[in-house]
Amino acid sequence: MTVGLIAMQLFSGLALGAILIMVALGLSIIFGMLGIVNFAHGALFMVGAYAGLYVASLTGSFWWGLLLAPLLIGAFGMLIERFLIRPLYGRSPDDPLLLTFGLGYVLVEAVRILFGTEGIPFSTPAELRGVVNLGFGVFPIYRLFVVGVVVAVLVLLWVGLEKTKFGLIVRAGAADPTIMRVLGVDIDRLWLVIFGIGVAITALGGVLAAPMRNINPEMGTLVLAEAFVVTVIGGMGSLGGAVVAGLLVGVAISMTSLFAPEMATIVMFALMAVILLVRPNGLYGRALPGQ
Amino acid sequence: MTAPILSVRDVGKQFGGLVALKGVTADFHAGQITAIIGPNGAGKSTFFNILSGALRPTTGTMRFQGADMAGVPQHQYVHRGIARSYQITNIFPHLTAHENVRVAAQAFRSRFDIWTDRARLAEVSEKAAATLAAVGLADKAGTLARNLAHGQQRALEIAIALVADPVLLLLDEPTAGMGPEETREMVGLIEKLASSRTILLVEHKMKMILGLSDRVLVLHHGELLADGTPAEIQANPEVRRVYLGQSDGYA
Amino acid sequence: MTRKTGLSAGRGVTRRTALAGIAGGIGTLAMPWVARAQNDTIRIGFPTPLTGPFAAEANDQVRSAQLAVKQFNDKGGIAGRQIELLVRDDKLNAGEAATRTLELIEKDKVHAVVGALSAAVQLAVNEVTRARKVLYVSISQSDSINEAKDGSRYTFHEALNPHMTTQVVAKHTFKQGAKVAHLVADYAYGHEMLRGFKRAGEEIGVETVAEVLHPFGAAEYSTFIPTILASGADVLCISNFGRDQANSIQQAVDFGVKEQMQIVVPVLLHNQRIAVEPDVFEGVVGGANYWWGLEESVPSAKTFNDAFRAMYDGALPTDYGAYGYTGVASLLMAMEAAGGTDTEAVVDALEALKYDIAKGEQRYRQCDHQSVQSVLVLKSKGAGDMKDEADLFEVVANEPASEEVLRSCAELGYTG
Amino acid sequence: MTITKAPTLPAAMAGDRFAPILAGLSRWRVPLSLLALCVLPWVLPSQALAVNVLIYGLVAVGYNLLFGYTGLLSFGHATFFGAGAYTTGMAISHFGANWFVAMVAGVFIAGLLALVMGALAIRTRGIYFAMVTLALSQLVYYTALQASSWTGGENGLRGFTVSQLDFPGFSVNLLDPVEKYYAIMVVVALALWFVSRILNSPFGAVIEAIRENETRARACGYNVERTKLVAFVLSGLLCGLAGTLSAMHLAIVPLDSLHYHTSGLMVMMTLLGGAGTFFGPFVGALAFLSMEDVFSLWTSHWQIIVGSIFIIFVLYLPRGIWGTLMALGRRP
Repeated sequence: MTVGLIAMQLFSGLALGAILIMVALGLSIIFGMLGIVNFAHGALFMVGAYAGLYVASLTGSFWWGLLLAPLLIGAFGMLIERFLIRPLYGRSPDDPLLLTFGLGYVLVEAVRILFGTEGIPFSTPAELRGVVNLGFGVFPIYRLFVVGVVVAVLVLLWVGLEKTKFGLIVRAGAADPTIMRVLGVDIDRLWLVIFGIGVAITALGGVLAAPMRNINPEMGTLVLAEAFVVTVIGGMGSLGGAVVAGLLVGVAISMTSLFAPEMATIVMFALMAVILLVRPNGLYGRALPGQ
Repeated sequence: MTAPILSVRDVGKQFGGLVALKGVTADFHAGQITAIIGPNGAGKSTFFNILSGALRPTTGTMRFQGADMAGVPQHQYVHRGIARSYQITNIFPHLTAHENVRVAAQAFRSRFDIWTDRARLAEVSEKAAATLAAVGLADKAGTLARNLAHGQQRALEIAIALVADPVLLLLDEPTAGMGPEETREMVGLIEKLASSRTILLVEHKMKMILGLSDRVLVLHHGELLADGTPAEIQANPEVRRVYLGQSDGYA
Repeated sequence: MTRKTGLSAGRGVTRRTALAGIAGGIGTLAMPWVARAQNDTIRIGFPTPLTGPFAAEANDQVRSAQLAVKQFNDKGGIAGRQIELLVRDDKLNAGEAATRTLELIEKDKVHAVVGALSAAVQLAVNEVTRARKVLYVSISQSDSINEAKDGSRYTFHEALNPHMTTQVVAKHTFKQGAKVAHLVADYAYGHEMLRGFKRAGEEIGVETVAEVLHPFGAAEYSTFIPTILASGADVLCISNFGRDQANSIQQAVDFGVKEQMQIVVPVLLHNQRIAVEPDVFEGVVGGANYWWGLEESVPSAKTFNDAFRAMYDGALPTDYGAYGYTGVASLLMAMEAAGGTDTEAVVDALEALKYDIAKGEQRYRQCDHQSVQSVLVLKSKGAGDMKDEADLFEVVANEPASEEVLRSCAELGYTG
Repeated sequence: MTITKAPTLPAAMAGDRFAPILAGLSRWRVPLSLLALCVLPWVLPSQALAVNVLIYGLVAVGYNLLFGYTGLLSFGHATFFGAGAYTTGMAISHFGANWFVAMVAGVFIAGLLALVMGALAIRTRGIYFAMVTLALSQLVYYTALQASSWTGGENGLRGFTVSQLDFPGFSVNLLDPVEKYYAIMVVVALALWFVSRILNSPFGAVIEAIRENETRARACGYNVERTKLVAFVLSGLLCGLAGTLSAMHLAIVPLDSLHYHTSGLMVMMTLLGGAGTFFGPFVGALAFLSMEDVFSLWTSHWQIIVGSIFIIFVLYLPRGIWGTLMALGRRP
């Protein structure tokens, strides 16, 4: 148990945290802004990975896949919102949760029909292969790249939400849609775009994770659990919360892996249970309406 | 003068930095109708929530029928004899009007009995039917609460509180959103109720309050501005300046 | 060879796999397996996980099993009775498998059951069959099914078990005094493989320097790899199954583990190898029950491959697919010897059976009905030295069938 | 999250053409469901499926007591189903207990777990309540995975096959599918009658009031937290009972019975059938399991059909199969 190993473990924990943030971001945006619990989040993550694979195989370049797949699946997400989610606004908050539960089934099976049931290779792009020596240990370049993309997406989101007019409308729309409707803002179109952005980010997560975890129709199920744990610990609807929670869970998993590696997944759920019992709305979550 | 059934000493409430209510002291005697008035944000609802146990006061004490209410859980208040209706209609939408009132009445008869058929609690059901009739909803017993008209829902709101046969009945803007005809009916009902119990109500309709209540409390910025008979309140210059506006007001 | 992006190098354009996927998918869509049970046909129940992560292996097993049935039907069946395979989807779920097996026994009145692809599922099927004295031939890896508390007169195990696989693989990869690290999936099957490797390691005299248990079905291994790299091991044994194997090896390679230590797996899974790029598995050594490359040295492998190619237009059987063939074929041979479907007679015939139908001499051991069979040790080829897309592995060794690699009957709880 | 779902309580509706039928339905709901159960094994493709419908129907009805009637969406009820099954199995295989004692122990342990999980979870509300129950139930799942010497870990629990139930004067052969079906049906029928009593009891009125409007229920003098906890434990006991029956039926306890996949299954069945109705969950279990059984024979891609049907129901028939039928019956 050298200091180098602990430092390495902490670093890989933070890197894992970045991946967990990426995985949870789409879910947190859609719930935070629209109050919708998206149980098809894992399936959309997987569909994103397949889209990245398909575009990369057509264009022959990983980078086109990374760029186009999120846009394609984001548009697909808008279709989902327009035809499946919009009729549910105003109804019981369970309905979107249950619809997306069924949607998850459909998406996974559709991919099985189109791409077959066994895993398909999607290798790390040549430029990002290999490891870099951090002094206290080696770390894959590709994972550093992923951390970089996550940071970029977070900065983009922060600037977009906090600094632009559109961001102001989005945040106000999330806070009180009725007043925004009165002020003449086309709420339906706004929610369409938000849902699209959430799904696009989820798909981006899929494309980024593909080289690390091989692509298969079932890769979404574990991601759904990870995303919920991070989103709930952070506090539903708080993007800042999701970032802190992602890093917290990442480090917790990596430190547990030093002493009791088999407990790595159990610690995720234990952390969520403890935090929810101490702070019933997560770290930064605002109270639910009617609380 | 008999001992007050409700006495409030230096009651105050703070939400973080915001002081919603400060230093309210008053005694309330049996059989009296007391109105609580004041501009929006004066602390009326906060005071009402404290009296009905929905909020814990930050400072001060509240004694009801001689007992200190500190630490009493909210669901015990109605069993001690304090019932309230709500400003925003707060009923059981998908239950029938009769069931709305019956379930409130049942709280005094049994709460954790998972065996006997509730239809067998005949007197609870009859009491609910009687209370529904008292508020004029006898013919609507079988209708789902959410299908009732606004005025009928307000009446149901009061029936749910009334069926508990409270000693102290707190009515939060009972005539909110009602037309003149319905308001007159509601005032008649309140007068009938007052014969056997103490009533506190929050209202904005001045003519109704001055005609109906024996006593008026005026709250302003969370403080008790005035406490007296309707006549004294109308004459009080401080109240006129703050609440009834400069010149005309109600002569 | 200029390396285009990893995607298309060495695998042909991936579009082809996508189109193949579509064709394959629509094929399964249109081919229902519903076969109402006629009265005199010999019915064999075949629970297998058509949905879920092992759907590919399940499909391979169904195709091989149907080959065995076709071969016997073409010969006029058994005692004039045609044979029928009743395939049911057990969704890789033990509860589902038990229900499907109950249906097969109670409604379809099957004469025997073959199948199941995970330890938990086969033990569930076994619990239902042995209580009702129905013959069951299990065709996937598990040690528990050999033990007395789970075994029964009507239970046969045609697959390799973790113990025999790890003994043979260790024999060809561990060197005396080598430092060995273990990355193990934390569930029954993982522990069985670890126990096998450590027992073999003691006999050969290696030093275990790290033992990392990872959660079953984990997708992230980055937090486990630093400990392994820090252990300075020469050999890393990765004992897990299915997608865990592909994910853990992929991420180990990302961290440059292969430069420092030889990666060894108890079972080199065909479908996991083709789920990643060739360079990921390059140099990894592992055990296997079957590899089509055996046809150069084993005549029965050649006949099996040719029959498979003929029936499935040039396709080749995979490791788990072969189990489907050897499991069903050995059962049918026993039925033929017993001249019918009387369970007691068929059990006796199976116990006495000597068969060589795909990979050399095989027979069922008396006490725990484990099929004593050869164990292959394979090494995964790099993209460079693959003759064509199917040329995945080279044969390092083909350990002949013998009981030494099996746990003794006494140790398994069979007395006398 | 308090669900302001339109419960289609079969309470008598004044002035509707079908009112007498609905009134009859509600008063005679238990004998009617008993009749339906008797016919089930001969209507469905196989007795094994029929027994599963019984067991999952009971699980859904037990779960609906909390979800449809009290308005609490829990994602951790697999814990009680699994605990009931595991305790029964372990009592027989490790302690050699007789089957009746083992089943009683199973229901008791499930109730105990429900008391602990309920006490912790009821401090939260809405989606957080669902997440706390999910997290706590996953902890139980991983504990069972680790304690493999007791639970058989990933291989599931085996070795407690009960082939015969002995009663004074007669005995039931569990290996015979028909005898097994009717033995389990008797237990399920008793449980249905018990649930019907609860829903008709004063307590039944209180939990519905809490579903409708928690704050007003508290103002009416009900201890909301304690009532929710009692409902949570009752629902846990019923799911535990279903778990013990599942152990007797399959003679194995798969680890999957504790996984949130099973919790999700309960939610789906209850909503497909119609939350907040008495028959709904049972109809949901019947529909879901039959669809799964039949479709999986046609194609290995049956999940796309089940998923699509579920989406259609949520969009156009939110009251579920039975709820919609009830609503049609009411509208003149």
